[in-house]
Amino acid sequence: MSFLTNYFSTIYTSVRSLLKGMWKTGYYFTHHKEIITQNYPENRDSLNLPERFRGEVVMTHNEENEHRCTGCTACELACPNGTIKIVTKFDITPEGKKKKALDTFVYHLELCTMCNLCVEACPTGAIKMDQAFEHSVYDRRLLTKKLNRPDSKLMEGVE
Amino acid sequence: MGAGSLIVLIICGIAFAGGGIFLSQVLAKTSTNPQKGEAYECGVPTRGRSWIQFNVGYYLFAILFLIFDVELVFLYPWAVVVKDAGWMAFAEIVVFLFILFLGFLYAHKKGALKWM
Amino acid sequence: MDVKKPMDPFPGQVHETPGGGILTGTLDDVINWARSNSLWPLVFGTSCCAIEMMSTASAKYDWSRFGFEVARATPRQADVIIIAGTIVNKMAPVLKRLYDQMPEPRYVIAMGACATSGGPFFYNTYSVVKGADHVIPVDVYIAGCPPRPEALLHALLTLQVKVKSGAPREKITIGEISK
Amino acid sequence: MLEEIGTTEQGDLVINVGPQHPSTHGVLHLVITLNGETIKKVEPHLGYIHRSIEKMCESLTYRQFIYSTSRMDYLSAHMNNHACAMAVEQGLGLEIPARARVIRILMSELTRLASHQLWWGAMAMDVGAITPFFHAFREREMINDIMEETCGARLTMNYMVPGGVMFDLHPNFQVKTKDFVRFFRSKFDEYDELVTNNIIFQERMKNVGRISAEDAVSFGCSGPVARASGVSSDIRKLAPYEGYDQLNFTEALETAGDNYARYLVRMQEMRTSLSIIDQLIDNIPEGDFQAKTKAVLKLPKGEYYSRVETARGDFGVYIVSEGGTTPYRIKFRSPGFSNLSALDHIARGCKIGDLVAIMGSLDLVIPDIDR
Amino acid sequence: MTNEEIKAVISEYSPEATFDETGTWLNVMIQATDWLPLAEALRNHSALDFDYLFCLTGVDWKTHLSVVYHLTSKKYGHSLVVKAKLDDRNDPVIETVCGIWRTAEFHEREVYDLLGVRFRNHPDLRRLFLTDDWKGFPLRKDYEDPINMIKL
Amino acid sequence: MNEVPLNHFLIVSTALFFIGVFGFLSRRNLVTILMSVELILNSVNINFIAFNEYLWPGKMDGLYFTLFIIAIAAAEAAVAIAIIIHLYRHYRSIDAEDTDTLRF
Amino acid sequence: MSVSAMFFYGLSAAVLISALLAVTSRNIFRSAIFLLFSLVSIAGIYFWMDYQFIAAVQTIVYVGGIVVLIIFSIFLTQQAGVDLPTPLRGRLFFAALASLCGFLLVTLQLLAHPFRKGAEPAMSKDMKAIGSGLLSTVENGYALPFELMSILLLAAMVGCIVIALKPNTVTE
Amino acid sequence: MLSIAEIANSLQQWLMATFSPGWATLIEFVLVGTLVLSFFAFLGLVLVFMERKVSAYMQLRVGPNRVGFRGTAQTLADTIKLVVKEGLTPDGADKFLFNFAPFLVLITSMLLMAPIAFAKDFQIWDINIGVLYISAVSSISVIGVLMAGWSSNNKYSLLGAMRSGAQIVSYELSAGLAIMSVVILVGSLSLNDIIASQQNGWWIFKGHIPVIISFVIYIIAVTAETNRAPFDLAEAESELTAGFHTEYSGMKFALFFLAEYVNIFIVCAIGATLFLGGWMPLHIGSWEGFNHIMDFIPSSVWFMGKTFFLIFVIMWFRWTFPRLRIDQLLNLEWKYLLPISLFNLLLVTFIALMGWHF
Ligand code: SF4
Ligand code: SF4
Ligand code: SF4
Repeated sequence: MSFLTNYFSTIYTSVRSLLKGMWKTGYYFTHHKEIITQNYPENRDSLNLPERFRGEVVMTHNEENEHRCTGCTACELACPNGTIKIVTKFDITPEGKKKKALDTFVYHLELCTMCNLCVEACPTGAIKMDQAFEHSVYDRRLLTKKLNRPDSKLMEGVE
Repeated sequence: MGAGSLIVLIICGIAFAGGGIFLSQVLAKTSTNPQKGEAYECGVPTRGRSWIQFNVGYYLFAILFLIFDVELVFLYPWAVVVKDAGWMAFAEIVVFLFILFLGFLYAHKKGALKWM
Repeated sequence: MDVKKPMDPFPGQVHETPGGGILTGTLDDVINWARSNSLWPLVFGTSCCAIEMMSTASAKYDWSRFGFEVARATPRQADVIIIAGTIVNKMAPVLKRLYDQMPEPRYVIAMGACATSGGPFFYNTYSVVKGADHVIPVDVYIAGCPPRPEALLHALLTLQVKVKSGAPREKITIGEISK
Repeated sequence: MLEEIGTTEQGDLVINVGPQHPSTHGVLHLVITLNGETIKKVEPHLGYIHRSIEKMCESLTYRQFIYSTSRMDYLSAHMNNHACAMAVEQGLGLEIPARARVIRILMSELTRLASHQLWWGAMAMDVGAITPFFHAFREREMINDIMEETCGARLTMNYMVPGGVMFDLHPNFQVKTKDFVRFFRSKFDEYDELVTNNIIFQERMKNVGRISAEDAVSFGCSGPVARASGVSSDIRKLAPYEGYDQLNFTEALETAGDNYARYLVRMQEMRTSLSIIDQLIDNIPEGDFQAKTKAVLKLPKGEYYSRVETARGDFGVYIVSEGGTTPYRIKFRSPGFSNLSALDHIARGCKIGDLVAIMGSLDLVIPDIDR
Repeated sequence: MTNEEIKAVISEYSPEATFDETGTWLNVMIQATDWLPLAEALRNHSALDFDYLFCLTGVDWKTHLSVVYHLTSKKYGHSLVVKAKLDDRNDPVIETVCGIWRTAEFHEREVYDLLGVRFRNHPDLRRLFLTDDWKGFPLRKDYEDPINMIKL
Repeated sequence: MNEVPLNHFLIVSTALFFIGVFGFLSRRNLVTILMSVELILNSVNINFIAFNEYLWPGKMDGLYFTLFIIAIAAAEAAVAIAIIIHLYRHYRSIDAEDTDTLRF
Repeated sequence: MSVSAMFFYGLSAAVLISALLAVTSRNIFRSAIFLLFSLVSIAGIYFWMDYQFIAAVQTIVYVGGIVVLIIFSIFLTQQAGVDLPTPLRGRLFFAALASLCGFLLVTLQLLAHPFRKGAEPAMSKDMKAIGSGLLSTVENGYALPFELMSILLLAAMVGCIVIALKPNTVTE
Repeated sequence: MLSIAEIANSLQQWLMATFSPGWATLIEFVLVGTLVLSFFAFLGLVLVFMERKVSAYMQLRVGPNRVGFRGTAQTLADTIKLVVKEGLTPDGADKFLFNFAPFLVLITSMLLMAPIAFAKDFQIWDINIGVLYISAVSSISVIGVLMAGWSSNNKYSLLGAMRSGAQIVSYELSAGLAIMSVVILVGSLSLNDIIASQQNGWWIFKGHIPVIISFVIYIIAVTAETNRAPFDLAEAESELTAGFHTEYSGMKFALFFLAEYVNIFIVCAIGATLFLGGWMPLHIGSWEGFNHIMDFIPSSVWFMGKTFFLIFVIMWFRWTFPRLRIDQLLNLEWKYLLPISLFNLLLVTFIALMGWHF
């Protein structure tokens, strides 16, 4: 007899456990307020990413098209995987002296791991992380960027 | 409609599948490369042949199924008339099922229903 | 049909049936519309980016809204490989094989720095493929390590634009985009 | 590759599972020998994601190499970084501020939760239930949001640096974490109803994939895999670091050693992590979040080994320094590697379906194994 | 068991062993040839009972190689680091410990793969991570691979 | 149905019967032999049904016989397959030639 | 010829052709599939003759049961992708000759023999009639064979289990 | 009230009046054919879409919502895509069987449409052995699966096919026994008779607990027979990648996919017919007013409503439960379902003979 009771109690408990699971999914099926989906392309304008989110490295420029990068290559050295290439040139200062200055800040977005080490290393705060994340392109050469804007200059007073 | 509908349905099936496949043959672009025709096995070449003997643990189930299937076939005519035929039919089927159930118990006892 | 720059206008908005719901477009338009809206990805993730790919599938980002959720485990039924993660030299033949075994038309998305260029493992490693496009042709690249789920969605939408345009992979070159 | 014969014996079937397979959680390649549906042998083939991180780290400075470790066990990215930071601090003899310690613990426990949630979903998916996966990700996304606010990334944070953490906590952190803990607690029942108590799930898990305590030790298993066999192996208890010894928590132990025990251990660990967070979240000390360090770090000649308990077990960093700015040799002891080595032992005699469940319950992260 | 006691026991089995106590754990330096008997002793000696090999790795010291074993005892909780020195860089050989700690099988394959240390009597010594036809041992200091490896 | 004479049924069934015989004689593989036997049984069934329909339409004995033959055929097939599998395990072959030393 | 008769000849052709393919195909799996076609076509003939019950039984037992079982046994015992060895030429010849001769002989006999068509009115063959005939214990009832059937099935089941399970206890 | 049956009848009369009988029949056949084909295709689209939406809502998502109006064109896009996708045949495959298998599977599910009563007096063919016909034809589809799995020359396919073979044949037994319990109560195999017998109440209400047990067993068995989760071992994605149709692509895969969903529809339709009264409206004893209101709802709506409810239940299973292992699956059948349904059969007979049902 114990065999039979066993048999039926197994059936009972199994069916119960299964029904409980179905109850749960049934609950979610009928309660649409539990849905947590965000509509990405529509919510693009209202999408608020946390300000610390690291999407890419950018160089800040002010209205006069000036940046703060002195071309010291500290960021290039700090970067673990050679994402940054600083090309320097020699500017003639008003005093007529030659001075090393930034020519091109080459940034390989396709290599960057968003580790923030370059930003930490920069002594002048010339670069920062930006929240842009829509980097999809058809050709990866487009991901190599030049961060300093054309004709931009070093900001006054930044050493 | 009568039995002719079966023919219609069969033709429909052939037309549907054939038409679809034909359409796809016409419209789909194709490409060939040496690896394309090989069997897919998680992205690595298959080892050995795929058509090999295969130790099917299930053939006993298939045998048992066959026997129960025959039993089922005999049950259908019985089921249709049992309501009219009364207790006699009931008794007959009880005997019938009982004998089969013996076999079932035997299979169970012998472990034939266990996985091999 | 001219190829739009992926960013503007945003690719996600073009979603009407061709011809405003009535199938008046040419056959090609219909086909491209169907293809672009039914990109079934192959379940292919090698490392960290695969987790973000899962997040994209998950409820919060839900790529099923675009019809991408039918992730197939076999390349025979998939339309797009999302290379989510690093490709190393040992894996490269496998990837090639998977790509080869896919039926036409097939698309490839390189997700993350690793698949795009080798990323974090570009220098001083002896076993990493420096970009999946050395192995198979890639349609869309996403930068990021890992890219956000939204970024992956963006990439898929970008791919949709491309598929809709009907232009073959070779045609969309750097020159045509910048034009 | 050697052209092997498909059948070793009559009726044996040699079949590849992976490298591209939905249930290998990455690119593990298993060559399994089947007799019917019963597994006779499992032979793992590794290296499909071997990225030579150890070699690479030899040319990275002590600040730089940490980031690459978040790419190994990406589900325990914080803990990996933590171990590396600790090894470097050990070499420098650095004392880190109390606030940084607490932040590190909090972050580690949150990561553990996120990792276990993902495992839970993936585990259920492996045995065929798909819905739990999405439910798990709901909670996981909350953690990701918290992480993102403070660390700036969702998965590979690179938040731990030698001397502390990179940023201070975000002002919202406490509120959000408390919200999350409350929410998650209320969902535990749901987890039980959907998966734990489900009879099919239990049948699939119980008495499958058993590993005895001796074998677990001999195979070097750690983390939940070892603990499910009754082997105490929680580094947080055995060799407490960062002040885990001042916290009040118990190590989750089971004795059955089967899939279900591993499952229960992880479920228990989630509760433990929640209680640890509870204990700390209101008592975050004020102060610096980072100790003062030199711009260029140089470790004195010697060898340093630090261990942490990641979501998968005992993670170790072994640094050999010759006194330069880069490590001379670095070795990451990954928990998954040892756990994987037991797979063949565990899986023999099981069905294919069991193999999938076993792999799910071992919770392998292949890049962590291959490095 | 204190370090002193462990030292005493070890010295019994391999008298040439030298010790180093600067790190967290006791370090034992031995020659590769002495390793197998010592390993057996470490595992089986009732007072030592090092049953848990949690890390096995190798280091290339340019002049020689060494294999490093991190051991701990689940019972007593003490740990030990054993460093076996392999003098011949061209053909480094050491006895396997697969039979003692089963986890060693994979770890030794890894060390073989990356550093080229041959483990004698290993049941299945093949490349683990790299392809079978890979040339060289990448974790050696003199490893060069101009094709795959881009130097920064 | 009445346009088809009974003879045509019988010819079809005869042809089927001898196709079965042909298979039975020419094949050496036990499984194919079994298949041939099934064909033979089926040809008999056709006959039964045809006779029932044409010669004794007022009775159903042909139908019942067919029913029982099918059932017996199934039982026979089940046992035959069991034997074949057993033989295969013994001899690693199911060639009728190899297994004529049938011992059990 | 009416449409209806055409169906019969079409089905008969299908039966014979697929049967012939089944016994001559060298790929054993294909053999099984052709056997399936043949059996289904026979079921079609029954259907056409309005013996629906028998047609259904034929499909259920043969297609759902026997063919599946045969396919299983093929998987189990055969290098299924390998073609069977060609039968010996002589053997083939003799088999063909014997069956052809037999066929001709019987056909000639058949054509010569006059069959008298039964005169009684046709009986309805619906399920009720079949069922009551099967269960009736009076004359012309099939109750006894019906019960015997269960014993036969029991015997077959026991036999199969005994035979098929034997190696488990002896060797392997 | 305009019912489908009337339309069909008047159409037939018109045809008969306008054309000669032969042509009329032919045109009728063509019409039925087109109707069936479009219904078939439409069913596939709707069911796939339904599945995606059901799964989405259970998983806290919204599901497809951007293609067409609220995503309704999503499955259309998928279908067109599949049609224009390359359908390749592996080199090693047995080409004839590989290409034939989808046909077989599709034709079987087509044939199964014949006896289903979609609405009052609207049925392709009222076969008098209806139920038996269903079991007979559906047993052919297993051959299609075995054929597909074997001919692909792929180990996963082979394993999947074997599994599905064992599974389908096993569960056919309990499905048959569950069906039989209703047959016993009705005393006929014809689906029309079965529906007619439920005039004053559905069997699931009239038949006491044994019929409810039969119903549950039927649902479980057909879930297994159609290879649906939690019994989807034949295509267990996390184990065998895609099971028996691993090598199929493009249109051929689409046909399998379609056949799967149509089969679900059919078994649910049968289930609704047997246990829930088919197109019979819900009638409660002597509540005349209530019954009258119920009669007002068209019979096709009743039928579709019941069928889709059952389909929803089967989908509900899929998105809730983990998958069984193959031995557990067979255990469930042979240790639980089969003995219970045998015993249940006797119970039903007993009830029927005692006249205890209503
Ligand atoms: S974020 Fe990291 S990887 Fe990117 S440029 Fe800066 S340092 Fe380099
Ligand atoms: S960005 Fe900063 S660190 Fe880099 S070169 Fe310019 S100033 Fe130096
Ligand atoms: S790009 Fe970054 S996140 Fe993605 S796989 Fe590579 S290392 Fe991992």
